[in-house]
Amino acid sequence: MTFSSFRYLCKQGFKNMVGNRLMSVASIGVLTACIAIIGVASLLSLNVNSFVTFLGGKSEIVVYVKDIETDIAWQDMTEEERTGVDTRLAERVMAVENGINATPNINTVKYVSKQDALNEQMEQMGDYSYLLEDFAAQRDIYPASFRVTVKDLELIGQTAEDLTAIDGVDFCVTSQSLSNVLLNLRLGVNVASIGLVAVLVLVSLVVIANTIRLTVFARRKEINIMKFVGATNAFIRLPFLVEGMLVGLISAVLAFGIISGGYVALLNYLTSEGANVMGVLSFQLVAYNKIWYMLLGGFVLSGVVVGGLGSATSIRKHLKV
Amino acid sequence: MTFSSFRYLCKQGFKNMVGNRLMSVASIGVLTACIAIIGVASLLSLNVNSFVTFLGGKSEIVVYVKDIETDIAWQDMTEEERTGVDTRLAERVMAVENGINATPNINTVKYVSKQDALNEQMEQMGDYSYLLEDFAAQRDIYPASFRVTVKDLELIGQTAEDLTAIDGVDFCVTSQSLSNVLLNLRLGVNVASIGLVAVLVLVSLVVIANTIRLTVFARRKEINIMKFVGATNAFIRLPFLVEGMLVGLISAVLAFGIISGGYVALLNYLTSEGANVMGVLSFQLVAYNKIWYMLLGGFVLSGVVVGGLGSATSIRKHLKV
Amino acid sequence: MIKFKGVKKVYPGGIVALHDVDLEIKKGEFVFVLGHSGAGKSTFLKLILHEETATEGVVTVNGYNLSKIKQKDIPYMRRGLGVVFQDFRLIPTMTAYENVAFAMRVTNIPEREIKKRVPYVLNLVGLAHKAKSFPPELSGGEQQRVALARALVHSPPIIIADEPTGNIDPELSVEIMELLKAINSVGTTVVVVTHEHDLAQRFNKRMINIENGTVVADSNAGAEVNGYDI
Amino acid sequence: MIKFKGVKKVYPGGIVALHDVDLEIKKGEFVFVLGHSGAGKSTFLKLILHEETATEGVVTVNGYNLSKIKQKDIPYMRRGLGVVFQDFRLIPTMTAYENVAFAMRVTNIPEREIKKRVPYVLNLVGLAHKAKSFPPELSGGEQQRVALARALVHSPPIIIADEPTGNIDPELSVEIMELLKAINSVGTTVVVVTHEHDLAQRFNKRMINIENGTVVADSNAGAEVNGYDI
Ligand SMILES: Nc1ncnc2c1ncn2[C@@H]1O[C@H](COP(=O)(O)OP(=O)(O)OP(=O)(O)O)[C@@H](O)[C@H]1O
Ligand SMILES: Nc1ncnc2c1ncn2[C@@H]1O[C@H](COP(=O)(O)OP(=O)(O)OP(=O)(O)O)[C@@H](O)[C@H]1O
Ligand SMILES: [Mg+2]
Ligand SMILES: [Mg+2]
Repeated sequence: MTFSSFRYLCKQGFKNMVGNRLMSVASIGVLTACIAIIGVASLLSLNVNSFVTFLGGKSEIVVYVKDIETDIAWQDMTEEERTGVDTRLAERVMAVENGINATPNINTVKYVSKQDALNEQMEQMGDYSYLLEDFAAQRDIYPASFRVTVKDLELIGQTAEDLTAIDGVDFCVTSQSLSNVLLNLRLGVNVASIGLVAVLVLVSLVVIANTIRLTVFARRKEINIMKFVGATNAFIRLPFLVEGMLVGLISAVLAFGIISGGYVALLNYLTSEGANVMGVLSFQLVAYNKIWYMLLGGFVLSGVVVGGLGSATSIRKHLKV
Repeated sequence: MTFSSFRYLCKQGFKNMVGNRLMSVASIGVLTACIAIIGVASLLSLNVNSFVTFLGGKSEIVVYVKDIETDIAWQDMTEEERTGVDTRLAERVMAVENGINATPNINTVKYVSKQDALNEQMEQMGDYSYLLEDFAAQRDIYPASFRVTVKDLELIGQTAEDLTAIDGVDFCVTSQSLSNVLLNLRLGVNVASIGLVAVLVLVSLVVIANTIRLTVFARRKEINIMKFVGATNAFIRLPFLVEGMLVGLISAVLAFGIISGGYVALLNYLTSEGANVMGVLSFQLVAYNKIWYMLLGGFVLSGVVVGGLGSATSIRKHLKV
Repeated sequence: MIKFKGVKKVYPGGIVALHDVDLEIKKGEFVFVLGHSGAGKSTFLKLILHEETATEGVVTVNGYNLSKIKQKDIPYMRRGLGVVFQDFRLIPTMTAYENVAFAMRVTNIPEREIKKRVPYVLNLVGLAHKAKSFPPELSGGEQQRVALARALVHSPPIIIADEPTGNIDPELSVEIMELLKAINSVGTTVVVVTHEHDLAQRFNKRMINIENGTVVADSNAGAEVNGYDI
Repeated sequence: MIKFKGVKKVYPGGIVALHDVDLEIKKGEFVFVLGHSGAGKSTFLKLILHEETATEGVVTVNGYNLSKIKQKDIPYMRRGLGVVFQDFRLIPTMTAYENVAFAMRVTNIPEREIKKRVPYVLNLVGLAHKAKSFPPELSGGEQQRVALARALVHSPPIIIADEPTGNIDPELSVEIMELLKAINSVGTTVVVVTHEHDLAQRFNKRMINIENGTVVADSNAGAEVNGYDI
């Protein structure tokens, strides 16, 4: 094929798209709808994953440090003895901290002293905190602990085991800050969301394939005539390829516009009502400026590939004359 | 139109569907996909709503009954004095219970005595419950309360106000059993799910409309010829109507099969892994035997209406010759 | 039956296909319409059929004024016509039989009658053995004869044929013209567009000669017609 | 250039359209193919074009054995033919100019040459003024002439025309036949299917007469041909 006929065929593809207005509008409509669906599905899954990561960041392992065992109660100790116990505890805490830092899958580590623990508990008890006031003077009520967040939530069990094995650790408690309910919910939501994405992608493919087949079917005569005039398959296919790619490109851009608009509107809505919906969760949807180029890129790529290859391949059967 | 020609036209519609195999397969494919999408969306929204109702059932208002004010501490009272206080408290509790039962939007009411409350708190403190043991003998640590569930979660704020206004009520605390996080999450999920359903329905309509337009477009010549032979619009339209309805019916049944299969498989999966996913939530997806007839009915109705009316109306423009 | 009064037809793009056409075709007439390629013959028929509408003037068919005809009356007006189109216009998804039967079905004729009449007409045009073939399986001449059968089958008061013998050998053409003449002799109005001047002349009927969009000659039986030297 | 050896064509459904066909058309010949409607003339051409394949026997065109031709060679074989189809086969979404130019484009002829040649050929068939019209905006005869222009434009060694004058008046038909004769005189092989026996006889060329699917007469210049009485 010479360059001039290549240029001609590309131009022809463009002309066809403009000329077959009804078909173009119909297939752009369908393709836009399908890409938009896939977009919704991906955004859903993206946000669910970001939510899972968020949960991961919130899900703590509380590592309790073993108290120093003494024969005498704290109250009955001399000042000197108390300093000795404190020093030994401080050494143990440091050793545990080093052990934690050497453990894989650790994200953040926060130290909670015995006094911090007591204060926290008193705060939680609210009106009834006076009950603990008497104990405030005592020392061993609550042990010192580390609040550890993990990188990969899936591995939290293994990580807890690793941490328990550290010398000087009494025991570990997982998921203190978020209820177990929530932790299990995200599994359910994630399964459902992946299922939904899969179904939607499948449906879109069926719809796109059939639409392109219909479009080509409506022009089978044209293809047939070209064959009888001596056109090679490549020569006939190229304008369809270009047309399909253009239809795909336009659909991608349209779908991008729709999805972007919708997503930004949703973000705005959630921010305006933020206190109600997302405020308490303190979870934010993935920011628009972090994803728009991925969306656009993905849409354009899939639109052009599906549109172009779709039409080029579905004329194959009409080329066999 | 006579009956015999009506019968002929219906038969013709059936024949057309069989004859235009490519077009029928393509449009059945698209329609099935779209109905299936709408089905997925409805099931999603159905389950989200059932989940919301479930949350409503779990969300409690704790109504604290004002303690009887006395000048002497419980420990220092005589047995007689204690009985007097107990009797007055019992009367107050009964009055509050009547007040609660007279309040609208109440679902279940459960009484928690002062002792129950103490036991509960001790359980919660786990290893540190010994701290409270000394207080067990005391009486006024925790007040008596009612755990009230509501029918309509949306009105929980109003109901809490109504309950606070009852004579003998100290104060009310809402959502004790489920974290606020969860309560707010369901609003977010519900908004997202309704949005998704709306988008999917819209997309499906675009896809269906365009597919039907394409199908009719591919047969515009046939329609045109019929006009020139003197066929009335009704005469031309009827076979298209029948064909469209048949395509819709077949698509509806196919979509029903797919969705039913998928849903039952999901239910089975969730039951088999139940302990992990749904066990903790103790929430069940809506049972299949409660919805299949609604699904089938809805699918068939929408398939037949969309298919029939869709093709009948989109030939209109080709009838103007 | 058919009346043109000051008719002009301009196609989009400014092409004047017909102008200043005034003529009347009476019930029971047999008329040949002659003219060069692109003269406006098919346009003349398209106006009668309300496939195109006159830009100026009035076309009247079977009592219907086509400038003012209501959308819902158009099918009934067309049932009064039996048309052989130059490009056949057969429905490719129906057999030859069904294509012909269709013209009867639209007028709600009972199935019993259709079953008698359609084979008879297919036989008239020599296609009884092709009743079950679909148009793409028929030769050019066979398709043209199916189109003719469809035009005759419901015994319309007017038969209009655009080059009905363009794809048929001379022997068969004569037979078909004889058939049309026979149909005409029982009172049916027949309008035949043809470029086969010889054939027309053999039948000694009225000839309307269109040149460059206007009627240049309208002669009865055997009158001299200009523009042909064959 | 074209050779049939023991060719038989049976369509699905058992219709024997051609049988026992043995003939050869040599380079530079001018051949008329005659026969009644449905005799098998178009089938004969469809076999040459590899639109249909022979059930039995061998068809050879321009050195290609069509029973064994590879899929990828078919376009190149077809470029050696210029065909006027009985049903025209114009692309409705392209103008007359583009329809004609298309036959040159497929062979990668430079645009410069296309711009010179296409208007020239359109002028030859008398359609220079309709270059920008789309097929549905053309009269029957005009469409047929666009199809003819497309067959001529890339100067193929063989020209095949299926009833190229079926929609054209006798005057113009003669002109077109003269055109084909002129093209033939510079060495192009021409095969014309026609039912216009008169026209064929005027030109005093080889005539192949097909009846009921077989060649019943193959005569040179002016030889007597059976079956016609006009
Ligand atoms: N839809 C249209 N748009 C524009 N021009 C048209 C249209 N239809 C026909 N014409 C032009 O109008 C003129 C008359 O066309 P018409 O079909 O009436 O010719 P005709 O006499 O039937 O010719 P033929 O014998 O070749 O069929 C022609 O020049 C043709 O190109
Ligand atoms: N695709 C097909 N399937 C079945 N039968 C066919 C098919 N094409 C043609 N025929 C039959 O084969 C026979 C020869 O057809 P063909 O088209 O070759 O005739 P023809 O000589 O060109 O006639 P005409 O002059 O009417 O065009 C006819 O009886 C026709 O009905
Ligand atoms: Mg015409
Ligand atoms: Mg033929």
